[in-house]
Amino acid sequence: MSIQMAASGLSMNEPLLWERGRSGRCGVDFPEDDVPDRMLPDDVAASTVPDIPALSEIDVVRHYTRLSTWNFGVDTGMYPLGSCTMKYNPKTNERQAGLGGFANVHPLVPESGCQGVLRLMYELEQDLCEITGMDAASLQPAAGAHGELAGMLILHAWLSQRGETRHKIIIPDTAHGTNPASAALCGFRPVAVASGPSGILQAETVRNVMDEDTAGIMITNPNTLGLFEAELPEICRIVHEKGGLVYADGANMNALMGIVSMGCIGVDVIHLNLHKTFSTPHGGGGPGAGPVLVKRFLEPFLPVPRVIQREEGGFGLSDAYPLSIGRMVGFYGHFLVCVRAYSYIRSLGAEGLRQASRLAVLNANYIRSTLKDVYHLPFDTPCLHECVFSDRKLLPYKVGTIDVAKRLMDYGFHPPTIYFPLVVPGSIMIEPTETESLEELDRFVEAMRTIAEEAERNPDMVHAAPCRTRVTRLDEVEAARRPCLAG
Amino acid sequence: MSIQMAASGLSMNEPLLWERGRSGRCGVDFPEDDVPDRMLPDDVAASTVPDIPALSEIDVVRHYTRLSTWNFGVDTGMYPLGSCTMKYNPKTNERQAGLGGFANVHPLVPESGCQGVLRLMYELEQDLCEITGMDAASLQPAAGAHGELAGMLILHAWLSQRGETRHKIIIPDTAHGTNPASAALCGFRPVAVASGPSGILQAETVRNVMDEDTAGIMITNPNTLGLFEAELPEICRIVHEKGGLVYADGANMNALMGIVSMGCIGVDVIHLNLHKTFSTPHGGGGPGAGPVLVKRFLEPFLPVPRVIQREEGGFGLSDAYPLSIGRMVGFYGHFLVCVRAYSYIRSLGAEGLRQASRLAVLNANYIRSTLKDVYHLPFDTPCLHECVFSDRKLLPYKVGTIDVAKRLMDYGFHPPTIYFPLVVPGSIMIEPTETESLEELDRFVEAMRTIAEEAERNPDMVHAAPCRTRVTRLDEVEAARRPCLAG
Amino acid sequence: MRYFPHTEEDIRRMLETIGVESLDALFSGVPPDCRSSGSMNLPDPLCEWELDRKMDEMAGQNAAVPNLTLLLGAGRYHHHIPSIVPALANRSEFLTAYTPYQPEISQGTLQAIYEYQTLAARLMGMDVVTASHYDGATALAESLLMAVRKTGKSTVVVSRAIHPHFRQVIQTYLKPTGFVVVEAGFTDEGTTDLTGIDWTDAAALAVQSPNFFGCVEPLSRHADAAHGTGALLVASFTEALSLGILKNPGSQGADIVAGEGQSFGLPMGFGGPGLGMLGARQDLVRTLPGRLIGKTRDRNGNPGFVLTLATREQHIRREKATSNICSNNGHCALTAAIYLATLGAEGLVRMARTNHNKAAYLAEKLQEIGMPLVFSAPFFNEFVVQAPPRFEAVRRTLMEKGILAGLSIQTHYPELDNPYLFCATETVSRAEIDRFLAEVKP
Amino acid sequence: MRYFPHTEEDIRRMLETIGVESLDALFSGVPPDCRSSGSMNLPDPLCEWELDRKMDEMAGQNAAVPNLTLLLGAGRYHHHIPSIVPALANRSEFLTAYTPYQPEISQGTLQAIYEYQTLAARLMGMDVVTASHYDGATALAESLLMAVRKTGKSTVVVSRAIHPHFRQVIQTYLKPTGFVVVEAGFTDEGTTDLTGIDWTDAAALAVQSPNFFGCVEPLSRHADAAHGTGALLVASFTEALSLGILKNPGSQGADIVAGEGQSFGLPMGFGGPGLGMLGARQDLVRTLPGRLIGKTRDRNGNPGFVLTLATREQHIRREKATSNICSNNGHCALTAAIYLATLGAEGLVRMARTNHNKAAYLAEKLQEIGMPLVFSAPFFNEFVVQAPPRFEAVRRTLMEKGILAGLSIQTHYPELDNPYLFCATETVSRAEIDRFLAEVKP
Ligand SMILES: Cc1ncc(COP(=O)(O)O)c(C=O)c1O
Ligand SMILES: Cc1ncc(COP(=O)(O)O)c(C=O)c1O
Repeated sequence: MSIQMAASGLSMNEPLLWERGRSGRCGVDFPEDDVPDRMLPDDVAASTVPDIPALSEIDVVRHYTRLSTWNFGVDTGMYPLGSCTMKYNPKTNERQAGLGGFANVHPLVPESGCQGVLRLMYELEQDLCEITGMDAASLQPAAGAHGELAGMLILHAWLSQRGETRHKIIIPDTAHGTNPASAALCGFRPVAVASGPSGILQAETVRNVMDEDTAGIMITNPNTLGLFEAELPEICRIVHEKGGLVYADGANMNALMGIVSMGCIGVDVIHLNLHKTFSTPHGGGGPGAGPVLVKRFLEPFLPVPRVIQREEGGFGLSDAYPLSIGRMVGFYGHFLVCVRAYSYIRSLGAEGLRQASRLAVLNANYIRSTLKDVYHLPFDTPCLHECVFSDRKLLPYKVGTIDVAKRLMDYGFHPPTIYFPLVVPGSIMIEPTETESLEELDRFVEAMRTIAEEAERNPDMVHAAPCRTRVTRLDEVEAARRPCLAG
Repeated sequence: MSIQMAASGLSMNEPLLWERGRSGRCGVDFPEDDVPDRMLPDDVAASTVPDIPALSEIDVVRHYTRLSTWNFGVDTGMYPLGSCTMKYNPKTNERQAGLGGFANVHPLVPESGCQGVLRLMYELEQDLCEITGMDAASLQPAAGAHGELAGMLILHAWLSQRGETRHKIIIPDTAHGTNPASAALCGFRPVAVASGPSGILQAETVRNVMDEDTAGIMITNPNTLGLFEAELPEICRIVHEKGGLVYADGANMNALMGIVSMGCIGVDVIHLNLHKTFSTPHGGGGPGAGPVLVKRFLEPFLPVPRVIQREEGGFGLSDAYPLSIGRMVGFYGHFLVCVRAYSYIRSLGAEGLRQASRLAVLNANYIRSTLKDVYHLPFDTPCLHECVFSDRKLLPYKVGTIDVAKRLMDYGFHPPTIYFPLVVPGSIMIEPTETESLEELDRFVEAMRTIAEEAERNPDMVHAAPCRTRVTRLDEVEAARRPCLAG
Repeated sequence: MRYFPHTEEDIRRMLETIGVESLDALFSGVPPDCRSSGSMNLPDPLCEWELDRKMDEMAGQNAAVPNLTLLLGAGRYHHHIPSIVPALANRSEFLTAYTPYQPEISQGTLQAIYEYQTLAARLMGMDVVTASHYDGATALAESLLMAVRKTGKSTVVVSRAIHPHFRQVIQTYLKPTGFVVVEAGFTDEGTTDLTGIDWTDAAALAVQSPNFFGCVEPLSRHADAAHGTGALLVASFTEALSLGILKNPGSQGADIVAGEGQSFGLPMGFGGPGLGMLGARQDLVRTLPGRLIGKTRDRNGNPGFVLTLATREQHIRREKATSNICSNNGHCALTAAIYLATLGAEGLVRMARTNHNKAAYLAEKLQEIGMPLVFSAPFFNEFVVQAPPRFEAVRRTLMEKGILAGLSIQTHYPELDNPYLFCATETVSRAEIDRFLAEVKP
Repeated sequence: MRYFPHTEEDIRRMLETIGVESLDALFSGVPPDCRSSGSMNLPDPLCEWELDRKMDEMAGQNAAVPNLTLLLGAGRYHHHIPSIVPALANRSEFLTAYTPYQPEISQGTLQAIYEYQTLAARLMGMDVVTASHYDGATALAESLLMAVRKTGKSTVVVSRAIHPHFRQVIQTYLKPTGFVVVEAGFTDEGTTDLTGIDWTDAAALAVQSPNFFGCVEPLSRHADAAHGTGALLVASFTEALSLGILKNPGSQGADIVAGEGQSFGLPMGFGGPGLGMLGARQDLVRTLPGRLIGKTRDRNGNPGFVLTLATREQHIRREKATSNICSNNGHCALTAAIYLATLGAEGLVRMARTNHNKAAYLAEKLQEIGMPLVFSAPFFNEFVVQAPPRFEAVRRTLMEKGILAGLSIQTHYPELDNPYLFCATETVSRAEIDRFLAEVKP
């Protein structure tokens, strides 16, 4: 076996913040007061000082520097978390988002004072329309799930405007949990439908459930098995015929840029995850951005305010959309995330984005091809941006997906997404993205093959993993049983 | 023993850069050519492509991110490297030095285009004069040793101008190696003198060697034992009487800001280390900055060009100093390092700088007091910014300074300076600086005490240290015997 | 393209391994009628220095602090961000990680967010705070849904003194499911007026303090009123810094607190991303939307942290989840924690007090030149004055002089007389305020 | 003060442990007559946001790219710095470490600098390159001292086509010890003229290529001339990027190469810090000044890196050391390595060629409008033209239009007729060049 385990090295200890604090310290200095002191009345002023630990500047720096070293990011190594598109987050995007002329603009500055901001938003909307084949967009939704909610609200508003109330929505069993949850927020009852034997949804299945009480379908394309929903055009026809709309979860758009125009194949509403496809960093849990895009006939329903081009030139914000679903966030969405996505799109151009998709698919298929002899591949067809294995072949040795995941850490890799999608028991969902090199893929494949061997020959070693990390497996059951959520 | 060892955690492997490279990759994109291609003639153009590894952007990012995690910096933990003043390097300094209006200024821009730069340099010179009690300064020297060289050149030029040639210079045995080396570059032969029984140089000793062939004395104050050269005023008188000059190595100025005015006690020339006293980061080996400061009568000898205030207002650069030692660097010194030092001085002000010195001395004495029962303290007097122990008490167990140093790493500390100053065999030179907290000092003391116990009870464990780091002790002898200096 | 590591040779070898002819052949699963015909119509790609130039130019078209003197808040506040805050938050191990699903290699994020939850809970006087929400407005909207779920009632009483945008978001969230929003007016003091409110079926009363007018609400009284009818009190805020010196909402009886944390170290960024801070009393934990991080131990008994109580969440419960939220604003929560750690208790109090003093100074001086305060309740760093008719014209000219002062809130509150909402923070000096005053003095 | 972690209580406890009464009492070793009387006269301290404002203001008083179109080099070059370069170099583990005296916890710096040494050696055609020197000028001066030490001779021949500042630094270093500097002139082609040179006791011939005029020197010929007399050839450069397409100095016979590496990812920074790149043939290793990093193994046989050959250095050899240098410009070397890794072979060649093309275009166009090239030798990205008398006046007005073009080198070379040194790099677009040309066209 040529694959080398990661090394173990010095890892600094670090207590909880409040164990470090010491009254009398402060990490900020103040100028001399230049205005008189004015006390707040006793009935509103706190009588005690808030219980926030006091640290000097260097304490804060060391605390967070040390914590950071306990983390693994894309910059650390390959992060093939399926459905998350953990591609490289370009540093130049950070530079652009950090420009004072973007970061330090107040959202209520008069239009004349934010023309650059508005232009960027306007152009980004246009770009995203071009990439998806949709007609109009809003950058307001704050994440993917929020984009879904916006989409569902649009469906709801469109139905209302037609005087209709529908109660159901079709959602395939491969869908991300956010899909049914978003639908439910709008009062739609999800109707789960099973994908067919080849992992995609069959038009027939939809035909059987689509009716006049169904608002439409929420479908992820490519789906979470990494497969293209090849019957989508037909599905769209079926749904449309019954007066429903087609919502596409576009979180996996990284497979299809410049390859498939979602608008052309019948999708009415779609959201994108800028923090996946468009390279903005995930930040250990967000902020992302989940723009929602629609066909022309749904444009009146988009969230307000909208960015508009003024006839007299320049850009503006407008609330004048009476059919709008309303406002989704306090201001206009995660603008600074949008700056990063814009920076990414401008850096790649049309050909670059298309190539990103092609290489993402190449990488996923390479992994599929090189691992399928040792890991069970439930759907052995060419995949798009990700491939889904299962732990079936390891079960005889009592080694499961969780063990494979933990053992990968010892080899210096972030584990794939595990136990999702739910349709594959013990699924191992690998999305390498286009920014991984062949050598890195080969090392990953080698690690996966080694683990499969270890599972057979020395399962205890795999059960004991990870052994290189500063903590071993954590007791999640105990954490949930007796929640300790604050110190 | 309450002290906990550092943990061991995942440490990514990373090959040499050229083992990562793969022809066809490139981490930079180019625009379309907008001018015609013009070939260079064959006799000057290389016929082959340079042998530089080719990487994509993410490869470069991972390579250096991973390497960085193999390092220990002040942000990682306490770094009590004696004589190096490894205090906290404020992040705000980095912000200021990164401003486009400083970083992106060409050095040959006309005066009207660099007034901010020149003002900063001028004010910094003034500040440093105020801090040292000197009259004039040059920011040109690129590091401490370079400041020493500038100082020696000034001595040389001053003597020459008086028509004198002197061949010797007095240098105490506690001096940093750069002192004799700098003197030698100017043709001065160092005359080593021993410090007295209490660790400081006695005036008597100087009186005995100072003569008309001696250019003066180079003296570090506080010296490298962390002691104030209390007889310096008398020494200055002796040297001056014999027509010599007094050069002070001010690298340890962190002990004395606002406490002692070097100018007032008779020093003629001094250099400062901005990368020590004034908090600029050391960067794993520089760049630093070593401004040289002089009394008024030596001002004509300072390096050119000098920053001057123009009579008509504004600032300029002037070469009009015929007695100058000339130019020390390509342009005007490490300007961006000067920006950081300026930012530091402006943040602290007079009282802040004085407090920095007082707390630095407090910290060093705290360590001295709390360790002297277990480590041999050759000079048991109150110290200034640092204290020097030796391994004498450990030698019976065959444990030496090097072992203590390596074992400290396992406890999460950077080792102190070892085997310097040379006058103390097996010296352990600890300079905590003012930015370490009492808790951190206590932990360090605890680690040192633990190691002393380990030395007695389990010396093999100490000899085997470090055990937490990703590499163990490296073979320096082999490295020097068969040098491999390029891959 | 510098982001792609694939050499021609790599691609050839990989295709061979996979057993297809070309990159295009990889898309055999995409039916021909689904393929795009032409190529996308996007501007040509820019190399990095062209991009820098373009972005510099676009950024240069906006009026931004510090070139602008800002006397305006209304949901986004210009506070100084200590340089260590972004420097630490942007360490790539934090920035380029995903949600910490794999705790063994995510302890950095996990401990940091656990600490955030703790600090935020202390500040808000809550037992539990989530790992973050998108922003204050969505946090507030979701907390009303929480109240509805918890109480089984379907009306919410919402103060008109809540930020108008927040109220709009509440509408967006509540409308499709038919929950009723009853609006409560405000008194002459500038705080929520509950007289005459119909509390039938009321799940919650939502107020903001300091409210949109900058006035501090009498939360205890509101709590009594709400609790008396079986409704929960949901307290919101847009200016988190006020938590540094005001009595915390929990101590005054709030059941849920949902506000905006942008003031804690986040740039204004044209309004986003911000930080939705959402906390609740212990008994509401299992109805909270979004992620929670909890403390536990590893196999060796060492302490560590994990995402927990996932059974509330969409990836387990799907349509029965407490919310659809998945990615939140975790990095903003990390940033807020770093900010709070930097200030510490003393710094936070001093910072808050400085804000109040600057605003009080501005208010006094405006009063002197004929712009009286509209409301009499105590305020933190924002307040409403009645401006003379000619003020709008002056205000416009001030923009050219680099001053953005006050916001007309007339359209939102037609019953007031030319009302302007002002704000002053620690970053504005007395000299700047005086310069502004000199410009507007009649 | 936020940098001091000491509380009052801490100080009290520590003083007690030490056994002194007060902080001042710690200075008992300082005789009273050495104590400062008053306090230092320095401006009042600024809090961070005041400091930001002050520094913004001072920075704003300078003409900086990209607001300035720069057609000027002469030792500092405006090249694009990829955003990853500072982002990586400024990782605090790199930035806040000292010189890697303790290799077990400094492998990051050590491997990175070892890689720098390797890449630099390959580019310069040398066997060994030091871990860095202060800048090109001091590296050159020290390399002449090396030659003197190695050969035992005491004269150096220095080309007048070397950057005037570099020559001044050579003077500074060589004057006190009485080594003689003989200057060599230049030919009509613009390269060093060795005719008539007195080689008696010559330790080295120093030339720069591309030289100060931008012209590429015939290094092979110079090597033959020097070697023929027993002198070493020392080749310098100020524009490191030229190494991307020119024959490397080592392959042409240079014994020592000493130049400036600022072009490799370092900002111009008003001239510093830069990067002194200093390399030599294998047999000169032990006379090299400064730090060297070498490969070795740890006790488990794993590869690792250490500072090595320290017996050349001041901390071991003191006055007999090969130099007094201690701290060097290590972080700049790290930066250069990251820059080179980012470009790679192909990027470096393309970058160099783009520079040459831009400069060639500028030269051709200047020629067309009556500013002929002064020299005929091939140039890289700089060249000298003869300007009409009125040019200086035009050039001044251009500064107001945001263009800094050309440098008069008349004072350094009085024998030339109104000579201006121009430069163009990849960052300047044809449109910008054309705008400049339109301004100066007669
Ligand atoms: C397919 C799919 N849809 C939706 C989402 C939700 O996106 P977000 O986490 O940004 O809300 C995800 C995220 O994991 C996803 O993978
Ligand atoms: C006392 C003393 N003098 C001089 C120096 C040399 O300074 P630099 O390394 O900046 O050349 C040092 C550095 O270690 C020092 O400690």
